[in-house]
Amino acid sequence: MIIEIAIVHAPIVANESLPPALAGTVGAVATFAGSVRGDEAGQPISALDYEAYQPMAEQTMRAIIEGLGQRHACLFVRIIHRIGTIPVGENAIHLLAAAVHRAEALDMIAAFMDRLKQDVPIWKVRALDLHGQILPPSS
Amino acid sequence: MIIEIAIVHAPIVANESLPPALAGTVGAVATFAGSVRGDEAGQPISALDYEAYQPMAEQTMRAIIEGLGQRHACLFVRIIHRIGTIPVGENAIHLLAAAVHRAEALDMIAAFMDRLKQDVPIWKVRALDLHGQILPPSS
Amino acid sequence: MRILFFAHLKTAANCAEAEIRIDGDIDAGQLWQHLLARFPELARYQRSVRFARNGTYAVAGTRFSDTDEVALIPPVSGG
Amino acid sequence: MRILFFAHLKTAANCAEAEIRIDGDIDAGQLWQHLLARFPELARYQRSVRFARNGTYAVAGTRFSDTDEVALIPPVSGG
Repeated sequence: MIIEIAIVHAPIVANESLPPALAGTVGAVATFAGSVRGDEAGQPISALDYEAYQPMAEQTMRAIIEGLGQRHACLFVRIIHRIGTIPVGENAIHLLAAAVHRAEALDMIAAFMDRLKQDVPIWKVRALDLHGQILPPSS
Repeated sequence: MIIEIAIVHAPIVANESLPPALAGTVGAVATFAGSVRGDEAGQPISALDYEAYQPMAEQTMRAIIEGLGQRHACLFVRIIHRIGTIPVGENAIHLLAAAVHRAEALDMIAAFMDRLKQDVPIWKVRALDLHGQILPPSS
Repeated sequence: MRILFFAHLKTAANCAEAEIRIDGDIDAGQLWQHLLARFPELARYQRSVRFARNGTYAVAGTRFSDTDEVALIPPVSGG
Repeated sequence: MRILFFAHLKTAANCAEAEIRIDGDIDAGQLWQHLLARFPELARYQRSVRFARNGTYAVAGTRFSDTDEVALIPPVSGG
């Protein structure tokens, strides 16, 4: 399983390319993008600020993928998480999982997202309202 | 829920765009692409030929999405299925589901694919070997 | 009645479409009798084939009449 | 020992990083005693915070020494 992990500060450019060596072997590619919605705890917002404990976050994401790969045999997984200020409508995370069959790719995505929200040291630290003022975080 | 369904003969151009009206409301976009692998029942192949009962296939896909939408509340679903001769490495199907939260989008994709393989009148009718000769279908 | 064949049923029937003549309305068992009289090679697929009447899967009790389009749907394999 | 604070713990500790001096190796309970002596505002978060030692979550029995980097990890909310 080839794993690519990145934490970035700039807008995520969705990269759907696969390692060329996998051409003809991959039968299923699942992706997931999580974006910032325009309200937080019922209040309209313009952006969310994210923070990470970056080396641990990258290492934890890799360890989660490696662990899940024992059950959901994927050929390739790419994860990009953006941090810093992310405007409404832009992606905070983009995942891609490629496998021979669909179940492994879809299950990898769903299982990873569950684990991300338990164990990966990344936080929504504050929301910005429509005037750019800080709202307290809801979670 | 906005639903776009297409059965096409040309290569699928992955279209990740969402209806502009959904900007800021969508928090999760899941996609799935199923592609032709380079072997069929253990034999190397160059392509698969797909056939559809096209009006019923489109109508059945729409009915499946509408039914699943009762449980997995999505805002937008797009399905493109290619038929005709599809070379190894190219996509036979591309799905996109957009929702407020991730579970609905991911569950929609997984549940739709299960139903597709039970009920949508589309068939792999033959495989072509590396010389373009017809192999009997495996399923 | 217009009959549509797909996938390997085209080979079995040796055609993609056929017209058969139905009087009144008939059930699925009677439709199979008509079909097998004309396309005996379909017999081996009978258990796995579903009928679709005018683009919708037939259910128990569906009746078929001469103006219907009936498709024989073998096990599907899309995606 | 280098201590790292994230998210609302930065506000509670009023800093992002701190150095504390540890003799020998200590367990999580002893580490909390050191932390609360210096950062009493952390007390209300103690139940929800996990320690990470050198980038890995501490488990029952993990020991901490002066050369470790210890992060206080409040409930995460990525994605």
